[in-house]
Amino acid sequence: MKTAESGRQEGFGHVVPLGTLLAVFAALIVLTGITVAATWVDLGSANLFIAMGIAAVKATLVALYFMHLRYDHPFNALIFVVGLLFLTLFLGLTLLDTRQYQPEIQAAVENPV
Amino acid sequence: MNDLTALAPHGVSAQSEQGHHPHPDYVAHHFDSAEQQFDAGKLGVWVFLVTEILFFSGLFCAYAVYRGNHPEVFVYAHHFLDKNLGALNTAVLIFSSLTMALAVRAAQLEQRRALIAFLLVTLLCAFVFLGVKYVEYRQKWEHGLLWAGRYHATGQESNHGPEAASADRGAAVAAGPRAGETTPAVPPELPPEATASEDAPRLVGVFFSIYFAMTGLHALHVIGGIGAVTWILARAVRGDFNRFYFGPVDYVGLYWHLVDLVWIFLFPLLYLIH
Amino acid sequence: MRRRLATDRYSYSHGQGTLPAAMKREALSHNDTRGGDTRGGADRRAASAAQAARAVPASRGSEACDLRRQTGLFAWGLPLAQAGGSFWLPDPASTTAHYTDYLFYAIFYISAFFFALIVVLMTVFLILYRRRDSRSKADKAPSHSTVLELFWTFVPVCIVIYIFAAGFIGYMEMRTAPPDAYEIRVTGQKWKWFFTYPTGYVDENLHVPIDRPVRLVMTSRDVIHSLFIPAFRLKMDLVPGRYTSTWFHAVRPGEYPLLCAEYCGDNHSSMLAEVVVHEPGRFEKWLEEASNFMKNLSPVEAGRILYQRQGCAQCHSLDGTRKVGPSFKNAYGEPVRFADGTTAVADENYLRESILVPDAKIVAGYPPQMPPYQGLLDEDKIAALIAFIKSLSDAHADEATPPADADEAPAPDASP
Amino acid sequence: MDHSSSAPVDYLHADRGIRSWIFTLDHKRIGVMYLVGIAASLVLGGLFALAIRTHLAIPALTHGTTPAASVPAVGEPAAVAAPEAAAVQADAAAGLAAEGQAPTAASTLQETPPRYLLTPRQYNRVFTLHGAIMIFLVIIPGIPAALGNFVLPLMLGAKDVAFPRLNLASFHLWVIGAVFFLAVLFTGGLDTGWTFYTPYSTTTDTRVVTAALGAFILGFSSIFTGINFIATVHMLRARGMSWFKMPLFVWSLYATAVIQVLATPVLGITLLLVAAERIFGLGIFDPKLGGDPVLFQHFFWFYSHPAVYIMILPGMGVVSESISTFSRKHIFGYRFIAFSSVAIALLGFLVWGHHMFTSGQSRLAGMIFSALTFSVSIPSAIKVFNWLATMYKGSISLQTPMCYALAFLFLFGIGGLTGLFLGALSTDVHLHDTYFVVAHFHYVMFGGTLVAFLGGLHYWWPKMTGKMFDETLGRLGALAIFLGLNLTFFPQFVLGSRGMPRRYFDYSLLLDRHPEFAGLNVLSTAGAFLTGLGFVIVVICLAHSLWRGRPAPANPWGAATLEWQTSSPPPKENFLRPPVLSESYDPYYLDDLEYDDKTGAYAGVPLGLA
Repeated sequence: MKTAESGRQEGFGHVVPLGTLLAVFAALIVLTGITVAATWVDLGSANLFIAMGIAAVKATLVALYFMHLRYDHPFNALIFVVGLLFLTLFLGLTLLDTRQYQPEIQAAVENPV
Repeated sequence: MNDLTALAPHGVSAQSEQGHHPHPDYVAHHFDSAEQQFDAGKLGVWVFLVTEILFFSGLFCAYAVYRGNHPEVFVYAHHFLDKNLGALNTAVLIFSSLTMALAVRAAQLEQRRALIAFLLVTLLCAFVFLGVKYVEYRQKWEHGLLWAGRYHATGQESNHGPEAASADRGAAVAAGPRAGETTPAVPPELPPEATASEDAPRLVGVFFSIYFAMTGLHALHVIGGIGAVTWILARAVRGDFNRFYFGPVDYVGLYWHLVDLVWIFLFPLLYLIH
Repeated sequence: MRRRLATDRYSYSHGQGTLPAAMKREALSHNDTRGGDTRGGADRRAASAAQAARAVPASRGSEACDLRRQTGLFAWGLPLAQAGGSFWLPDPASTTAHYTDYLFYAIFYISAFFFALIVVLMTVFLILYRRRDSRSKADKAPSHSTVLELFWTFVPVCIVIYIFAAGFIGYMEMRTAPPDAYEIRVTGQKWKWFFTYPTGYVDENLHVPIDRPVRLVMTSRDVIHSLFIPAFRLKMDLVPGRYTSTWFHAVRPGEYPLLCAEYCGDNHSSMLAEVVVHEPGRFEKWLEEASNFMKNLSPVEAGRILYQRQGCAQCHSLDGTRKVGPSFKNAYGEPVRFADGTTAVADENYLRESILVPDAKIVAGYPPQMPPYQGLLDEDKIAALIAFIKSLSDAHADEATPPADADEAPAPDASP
Repeated sequence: MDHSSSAPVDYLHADRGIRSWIFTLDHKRIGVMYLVGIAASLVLGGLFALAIRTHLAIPALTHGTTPAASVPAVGEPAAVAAPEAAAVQADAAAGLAAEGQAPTAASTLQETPPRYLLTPRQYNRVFTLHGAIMIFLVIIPGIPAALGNFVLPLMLGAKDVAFPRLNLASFHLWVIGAVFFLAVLFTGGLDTGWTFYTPYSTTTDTRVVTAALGAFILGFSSIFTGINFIATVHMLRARGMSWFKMPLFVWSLYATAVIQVLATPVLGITLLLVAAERIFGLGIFDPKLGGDPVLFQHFFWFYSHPAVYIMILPGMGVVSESISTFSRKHIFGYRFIAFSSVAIALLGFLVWGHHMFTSGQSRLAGMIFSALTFSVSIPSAIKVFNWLATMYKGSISLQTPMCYALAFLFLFGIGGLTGLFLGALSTDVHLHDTYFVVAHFHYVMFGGTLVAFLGGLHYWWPKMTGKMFDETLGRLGALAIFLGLNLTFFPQFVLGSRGMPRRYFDYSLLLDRHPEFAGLNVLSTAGAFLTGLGFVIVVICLAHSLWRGRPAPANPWGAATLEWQTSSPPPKENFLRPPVLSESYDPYYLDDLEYDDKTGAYAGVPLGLA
């Protein structure tokens, strides 16, 4: 490793402490366990929201600690959030429309041409 | 993936360190300082990650549309997916995310051997992940649980193909290792109710289309990740990184975490349907 | 292939108003008798076709067209000279057309005003402040004024809200069919329209009553098409695997073009049909007559109509020329070589099988493009078609008549 | 800027040899290479356009006249056929309606020679490739990649874009994409329209997979440019250049980059799914396998509407620069124009459904999309009014770039306003998929973006090549293109509103009822040739300047933006010393620049530039 010429001047970019990384890892594994366990309990449509909730928590943990969003320039976090926003926009309006015209597809399935 | 920083040697660094050589060779000529170069690269990678998110958004949208409008298909079809392999894969990927994060940390602290070790473990995890995926795909291939055009599940003789035409086409075209359709090899670990319902819903082929599209594209990204990590490993061995220049390790790390992030959502959506 | 009802249909300027009264009556009367009494229909059509065929090429059937034809090398009739409708829009002929026309001209005048404003201001500034010696520099003028900005944000917002509202109200009217609408099913396939009437009768033109709203329930057999009737300001796609619906209520008898507006392949531009709006009370009579053409006509003539209406004409010629499919001329009774090398004599069973499941045997050198008619044609329709094909082969022309006459189909067929 | 004798070598002569171009990392050379590639694609696309227009004039010219060589009715029937059969035959032969007239053998599947220029299959391939080449190869990369790559770092006072190698990769991907399109051209063409609508695109026998992969690769080229510009604008602005001291062209490129990054990936996945549909029978869009074709339209238009803003925003940026510079006046409402660019970029993502009002989209979605569509028209209106306010009390000189800017105002005015007809629900039902739409988007894309591209090209030509072009030739070209454009596309508005659908190979069957279609189509064809002539004049003017143009001064137009504060053409490192801006610097404050008759250039250093 070619260390920088000058002395031990601290490099930039935040070094995530080892403890935090391991803690986050443990949390992720536990959450995976929970989400798998949740499928044995039948709560109807709530299951989807629970699964998505847990996945969202895991995703935020990865993003904040593994991907340094917590320590970096906030603009990077903004980029990430904007990406998710446009994802939901695309899904939302498309879902709205496809759900509206679904009966017309069902009619064609029942008595095809 | 794409090495975002240029390493042309010369150029004037405004906030130059006192060293005799003001502009170290790892800072590109058009950047003023290593930190500016690092921040620019980080910004570029985050923008690239957004394009990846929106690239997968198409498949998430197809998933949402077909699950929203045909929930029974997803409930029926997900029985064919093996939850345990899925969970194992999730754990493998999360672990590889940890080792990647540790690798980035090692690069920042100029611990070269640790960096190389963590990168190797990450690669290993990636190959394990692909191995598990191969097992799953092979299992589906054997039972004909393929995408809509090729769907012809064995073990259920009912006309589960959306239309006779596609089923014939599926049968006629289903080359691949299996002999005829005679062996009703219903996957052993299927819960009883999965085989009980004889008439699979009309769109079950579309579920597998979405399943293969999502997991296939994700697997391609894992392979891409393997390529990138190997490139970083090679440069680490060559000793390119130091505490002022560890950008590439961080960027490949970010890309790898995103691939893990996508799987964190894929796993419950495909495997844990209730 | 340009689909025309029959050779003798008159086509005249789409607006009824333009024709001298005498000519209109004559065109209309002919229009109805043509469809109305099918017994004589075939003969009448044959006669008028002959007359038209011999007619001098330049002169079309209707005098109105001739007048315009003679006016120039080609029809330069710019819309201004075009009677009926306005400069921008063709003659409206449905109850909901006024929504489109009203909003079109509202937006037109708004746009014209703002466009004129922009162009006038631009030219005035250009002339007033052109660079010249006495004016080599710009005058001192503010480079920012929030009031002005708010003004030319607020005004456009109000205008577009009005435009949206008007557009939305009209749209909901156009897309909500009245409950008592007369339902006709429309099926589109590559380059042909099929209109299925409640009696199960299938025609390739849209005949509608004038005294009732008509609801079209539409789907496509292959790719996306789009039913476009400019005179009714109506357009709706036909999507395969799904039903889409739209409605209209015609206000004036006459014939209006029906076009395909969504690109659908080679003959997208000739996928035409006619909307024939009948006089009050005439529609039911027409439908009743047309529905049982099978009963009224001899099998060979019924077969000929089926040949035209079911799309055979698209790909099979009658005079031996090769098209998408083999020609019907001298097809019956002759040996046929298939793509897989085997050969067989084209007998009745082969013809029936080729109609129902065309892909079973493909004639060598022809693309397997024929859509299956399984479930679309019932037994006596197939018999009629086979009789017609037999009549086209010189060697076996005589055999065509006896067997088909035996089983006179009593009830009007119910299947589409 | 001292023009000392030992002025550094400019970027064109800094290195020699083809390798120094193909593997250059210099944003200026990459911009020039893009310009050459885009100009070639524009010529190819333009030739297809002329083929289409020539083809569409023939039905008008030959309908109703006795055709010259009257081909005997094909297969004059022998004994059996009654006139009925002859009529049916004429009908079966497709083409001309009138019996007795020689039936055009222009029917699809027959091999007899077409009476028109093209057979239906050829026509469908020509209009598809015209669309695909013009959109994916010319107008999407157009201003951002050719002019943007060259000018953005200069305007920011930077040495290069943030990721030079990514920039070169973007150009190489553009070349590979172009090769894919050429492969499509030479191996059977594409006949799905540039929109790839399924199930037609999944059932046709033309080269859909090759074209889809070509567009996929061009998508990545566009994404890389987007990433580069965002990072450059954020990280490499000159010292002292705050966000509101950036030129408006940089604002428009930034907004464009945001769209490129957020929208193009969705096109990528859509095209991959179409290719998978054809290769594997994936079934997501194929109704026979349970898929939904309208879902494809949602996927496609989620990219393709923002794509039209990728096209127009940089054009608006060029116009903002030109109008301020040639009116010798500070731009009016700088912040409003800047924010309207970003507003258009974001609102552009909410409106894609207005392409699908009649495609089976539900009424609720139609209502929502129509309402949101009108929100996008407001920022465009703001920009136009601000440009007019800039010209107020200016000192306007009609030099070539200003001619193009004013032509843009006129043509984009018509293009934008006719968008109102298509945004309102009840009028769109009548006008959708007719020539009204064709005229609308040509006015906006051709009259807007391409005219602005030519304006920008002339505006920065001295900076790129170090040569001044001849003013009269330049203005003549602008005038010819302006007149040609109006003559070509205004008649199409009338064609469309009177009911002529788009993508029609032959309208002779409609001529009985709509004789005016003939005259309008011939006018449009005449216009197309006039526009073609205009382009020839532009090429002559610019080529002439390369050889016999007088050397260009650093600041020929007297603008205060940074690219004019370095030599023409600029050195490899762009600036001898990186510019430092003080608080008083304003990119549009032009009063410190005096025109010097002797040198024919503007001398003086803009206020606040050290």
